[in-house]
Amino acid sequence: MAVAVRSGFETILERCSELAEDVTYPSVKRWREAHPDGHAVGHFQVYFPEELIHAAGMLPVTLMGAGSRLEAKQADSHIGSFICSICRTSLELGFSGRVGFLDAFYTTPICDVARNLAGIWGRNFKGMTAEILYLPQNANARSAGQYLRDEYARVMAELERIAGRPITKADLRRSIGIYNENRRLLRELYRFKRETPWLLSTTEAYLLAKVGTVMPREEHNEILRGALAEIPGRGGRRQDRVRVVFEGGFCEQPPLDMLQLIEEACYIVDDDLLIGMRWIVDDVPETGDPLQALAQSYLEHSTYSCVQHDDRKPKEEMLLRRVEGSGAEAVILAAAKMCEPGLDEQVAYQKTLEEKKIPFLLLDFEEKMTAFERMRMEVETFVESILFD
Amino acid sequence: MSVRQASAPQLEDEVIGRGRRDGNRLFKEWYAELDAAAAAGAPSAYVFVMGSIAEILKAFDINLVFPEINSLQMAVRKVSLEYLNKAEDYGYSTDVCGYVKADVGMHLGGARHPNGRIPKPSIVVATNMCNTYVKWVEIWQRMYGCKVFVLDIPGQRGIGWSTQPGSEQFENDRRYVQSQLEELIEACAVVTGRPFKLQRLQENLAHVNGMAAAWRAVLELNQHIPAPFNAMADGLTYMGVLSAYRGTATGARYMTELRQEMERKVRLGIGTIAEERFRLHGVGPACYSYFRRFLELFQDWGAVFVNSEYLAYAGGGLDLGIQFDVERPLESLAEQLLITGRRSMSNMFFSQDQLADAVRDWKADGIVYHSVKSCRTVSTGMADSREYLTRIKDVPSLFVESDLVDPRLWSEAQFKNRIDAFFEALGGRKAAALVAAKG
Amino acid sequence: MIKVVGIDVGATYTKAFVLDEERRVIGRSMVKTGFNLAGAAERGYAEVLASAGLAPDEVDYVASTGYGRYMVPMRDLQITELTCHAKGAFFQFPNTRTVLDVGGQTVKAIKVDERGKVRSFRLNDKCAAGTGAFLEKTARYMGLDPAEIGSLAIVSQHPVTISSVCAVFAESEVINHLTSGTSPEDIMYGAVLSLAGRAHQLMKRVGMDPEFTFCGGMSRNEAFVKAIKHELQAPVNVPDGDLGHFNGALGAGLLALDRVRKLQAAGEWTERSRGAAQGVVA
Amino acid sequence: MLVAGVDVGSTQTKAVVMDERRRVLGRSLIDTGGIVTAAAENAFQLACSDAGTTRSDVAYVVGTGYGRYKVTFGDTQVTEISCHARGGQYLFPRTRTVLDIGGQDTKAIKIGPEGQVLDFCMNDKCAAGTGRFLGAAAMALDISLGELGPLALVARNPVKITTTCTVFAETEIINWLARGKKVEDVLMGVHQAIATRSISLLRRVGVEDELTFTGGVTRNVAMVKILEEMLETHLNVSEEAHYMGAIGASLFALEKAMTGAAGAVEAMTVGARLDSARAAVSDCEVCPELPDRKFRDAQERLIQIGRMSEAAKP
Repeated sequence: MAVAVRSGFETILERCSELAEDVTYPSVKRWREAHPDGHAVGHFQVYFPEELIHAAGMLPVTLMGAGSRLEAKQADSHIGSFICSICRTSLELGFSGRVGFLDAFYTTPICDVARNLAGIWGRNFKGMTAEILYLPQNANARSAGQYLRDEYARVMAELERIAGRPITKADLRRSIGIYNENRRLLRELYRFKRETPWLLSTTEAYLLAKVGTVMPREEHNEILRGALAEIPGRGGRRQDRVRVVFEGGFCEQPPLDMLQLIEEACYIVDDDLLIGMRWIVDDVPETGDPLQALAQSYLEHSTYSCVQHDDRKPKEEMLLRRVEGSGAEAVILAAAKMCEPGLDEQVAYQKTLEEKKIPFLLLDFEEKMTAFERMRMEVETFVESILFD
Repeated sequence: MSVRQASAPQLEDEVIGRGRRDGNRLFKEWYAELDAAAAAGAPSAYVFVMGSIAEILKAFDINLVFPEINSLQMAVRKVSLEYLNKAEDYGYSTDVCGYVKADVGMHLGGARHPNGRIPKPSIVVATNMCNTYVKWVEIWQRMYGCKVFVLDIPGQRGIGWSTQPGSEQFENDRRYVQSQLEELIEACAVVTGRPFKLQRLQENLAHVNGMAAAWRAVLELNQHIPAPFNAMADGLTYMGVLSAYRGTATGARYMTELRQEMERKVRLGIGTIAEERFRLHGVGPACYSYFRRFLELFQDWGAVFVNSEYLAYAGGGLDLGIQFDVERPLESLAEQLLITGRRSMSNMFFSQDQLADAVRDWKADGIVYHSVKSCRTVSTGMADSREYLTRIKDVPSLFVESDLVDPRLWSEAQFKNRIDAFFEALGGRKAAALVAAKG
Repeated sequence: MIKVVGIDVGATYTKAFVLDEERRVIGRSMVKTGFNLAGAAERGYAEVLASAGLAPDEVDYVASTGYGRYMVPMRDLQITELTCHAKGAFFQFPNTRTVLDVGGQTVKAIKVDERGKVRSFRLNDKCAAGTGAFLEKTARYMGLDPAEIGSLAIVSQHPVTISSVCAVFAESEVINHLTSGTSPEDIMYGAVLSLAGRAHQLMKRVGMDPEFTFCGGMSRNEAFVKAIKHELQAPVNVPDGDLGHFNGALGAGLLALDRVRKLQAAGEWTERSRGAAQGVVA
Repeated sequence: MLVAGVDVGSTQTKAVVMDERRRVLGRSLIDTGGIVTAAAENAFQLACSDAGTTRSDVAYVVGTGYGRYKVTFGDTQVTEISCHARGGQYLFPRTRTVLDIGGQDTKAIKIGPEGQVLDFCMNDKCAAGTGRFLGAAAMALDISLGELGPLALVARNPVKITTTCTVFAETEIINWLARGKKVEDVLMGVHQAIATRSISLLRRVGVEDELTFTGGVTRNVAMVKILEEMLETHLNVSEEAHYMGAIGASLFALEKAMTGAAGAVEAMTVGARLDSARAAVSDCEVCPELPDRKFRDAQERLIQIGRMSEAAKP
């Protein structure tokens, strides 16, 4: 049997899916081997200023649970039965020793569960710094910028301690530059999804982006550049599918099967998957006080999420903008089981979409789900209700 | 108003039972005031038991509405389910906090509460002590377009990280909180159209000082055997007054008199139950939809809750006996918000040690962990903290799960089974200890 | 004369209808599904053709639905049961605006517009307490045949309240009622009422409007129909005889006809195109 | 002297008759069915005749299990948790951890050298992952409970059962089979699902050797094997495992009958004696059920008690 000739894109994608979905973190292990004196610092969803970690020459790693690839055997006995899955499997990553390569783990106060996670982490995994980066909950406070800058300075000092070296302004600016490019490349990726969704599926875009959470951004930028160069030349023709925005306040990640079954019937032309990587929407100034610049960008030049309260960004209006901006005709609203912020927001979104007469579908999911018959039926019905006439 | 005019029939010993009597009356009066405010359309603020900032709001004579207490009241009045259903029909998931849903259900029904009408909010003030507060206020913002103020109180960053006033880190956070308080004052002035009177703030702070000192004493009096009050049952009345009358002369006087009552009970050796066999420390709230049953399941075994973490958190941190420096009001308020706030929202970093001390000081035989679906703030790390405490400190404990307002999550058979088994075990322990003591 | 088949491969039964272009039912079949879905589809298809006295090549279009819709080899198109139930219910009762379908494993509430098109829909949450299985469990537990549920519960005078969230825990509740001398019919109807209550909530969540049409396996349970009417405090359309049961197959058949008409209108309707279409999906 | 323990479970009722030398003389096992009180009666009756005695010769009866309060002829009740602990220690004296997989709940119990309960955990709000799960599987596959274990053991690549609802387990099983999975692989998946949940309960109390496995599921060879593999330890399994609760109950009955300084049992009956004092709870506004009068009387009574104890002081 003849071996199919595989395009450069497929090769890149294959590598990404191997690294991004493997809960043994091979890419991080490889990095540690290559950097015997190196340090890795983990952080929980949604946003973390990785530039700080990167500038200290350390490897930032995002912990976002383990989906159905890891059973929360030990974590379950440390956590009540009403807690979201991503919190369980993230803890299980710790209990099972899979993330022993971390020198520190940071959470942010995105919800009550994430806040408490730091305490549970610290109590169980001694010898690993477990801290909370207290991102401001009052983004509208006059002093929020100053406060956040101070908080970044505090975290930076702790990171310097772990790295055993100071972080200079030059280091920070360099890292900011690299992350700026990363954000530019991701915006490019999303442009393809928006303009030629038949050339780049969301599952593919998701994997291309996600792999960046387990490797240095320099490497990730290369991967993205390589992929972006290949996309225009890919085959595939435009099909008669519904253009949807896939919105889910994704802290907990939807299973790949879920993305795929949606894509069998729809084009996902925009979404808030891995929104933390794209939280800052334009370049962070590479001049002036870098900490100030990062703090300002977080507050002033950022997208929206159900885990941030900001009077300047009413979320339902932001969603409508996302729908218009991507030329979507419908919305799929997802929320993770037990996710308070996500489920609360879902209602507000729902009401606005009803008002605006934009068709939408509600989906509840759990990262660890493995049976999709029911969800497939819901999505197909939704599409049929739009197409059948 | 005077606390002396008693409503309920007098006891032969009129000091004893006064706390309950006056507490009930004050509570009714408070809801009556809210009903009047609703009728008059007077300025009202929605606030939360953890960090109500009553000191400032009351300086503007704004009526305080405590949505948490409203929801709790729906539960004890056994009507929460209909409100929950309303909210769920509206679109809220079964997994969303029941306090939020009961409240939403009430507002969808025209803000009519079984205890009376609830005024619409002119301003809502939330802290980040519970992140769900922040989602909750967004709901009213959409419903009423009211002014929303999220007072951000940075919590403890890590284990053994607690900073004290004077340290650079603490002062950074304090400045941040203080400048927000200044913005809050401006917001209140705009909303009410009234000027800010520093003196009023100082008076309120002074009242809180009195209240806190007395309340702390009351809690410590419960270290006596038999305990003069049940932290889960009576405690709830006291907590209601702590919140609703925080920063008022009435509240301060109530607490002082409550202290006298408890001192008298201790002197006379009066407990809350004929025979106090077991002393328990409660973690997490009760199941208010079946409140009486919940308490009875323990009382049937001669068990008394001598202390409860909930009193600390939902009591606005007054159990620490905080004392404001009225000479530097805002600075001092910011300080105390950080100190009390962190004790609540950052407890996952130290709860196990705090609990171990409380069990020792209040001579508790065991801990009852009640994990509630609604409140992930209290429940997330409970199992872990319990696991640690049983393993390291060998404190007997019971772990039960249900909810504080959602009756659908309560199963009496399940509860009774676990509770009975727990006491059978505790009984065994005590008996063994007795035998050992006899030698 | 165009003839189409609508085949509904459900968890327990596989139901099929043959319709002619006048939307007349000219053949029907019902076989047990079992584990081999494709096999069930084959059998159902063969039987329905036989009952209509048709040879395979006389069928112009086949639409499949139900959870085995992808396992129907001879299908031209697969459609979800929600769309089909909406279509079927609307066809039987043209003023239908809200469809309730209660089956063994799922409960579906569907809101349709004035053209029978699905506007919004909701399925029960992942707990059996809200499905027909809940009733069967309760019946089995009291040593009753699930088939008796309706006739038994209908005579209940003082139904009890069953509040348990879990179908299995409901059993301990049932024990308590039995031992405290409650009659089986009152317990059974209590269970029926609790299920009807959950179904009603689901309907509210799609923003229900009258008329209401009730189909699916449970629509043949007189007690449940009574309970739903009581819950809604409104009249409820219920298909006659086993039509409620065949509603999915009917809807699939009707949608198949629409499809054929569309293709004809577009001038794309030829035996070849059909064969090709089949080739595409099969 | 003879005593008895009657364990009324959600599916089966077991009774045991024991003599003062802690020897089991008779036992019985019947389906609980609809009328629980009757089931208790019959089981007790059968155990008596099995022991060749009559119920009048039985000095003391302890009821346990979900229907323990339906053992109307019983002298007192003890929860199955305490009973399984006692029973486990009776059959395997070095037991420190007991795992009981029952019809509608699973229990992990940590016990002391005398079989006293130190800590315990049970499954939460729904019956997911309990023995009932196996029943559902057997029903879905239409094979007997006894065949489940042996069949599962031949599995090569078990599937992953994720549903949390016992009733939906049936659907998921059918789905897997429809997708062409082997019966044994699906069954193994079911077993593993139950084992995993049980172990997370065990971890809550901390697994300490020796570990004794009780309840009807102990007869399932596959379950025992899987648990031992996952826990990497040996499981004590007894022929009597099914009667563990009833045996424990009869041991309590024995203690009670020979009322020595059995403080444990003393404390256990506290509940009954305190019911009268219940009204004495000083109640609060949030609890509208207690009228002021009743409250006042209660307070007065408490004041009397207080006075007495004060007077008693030297």
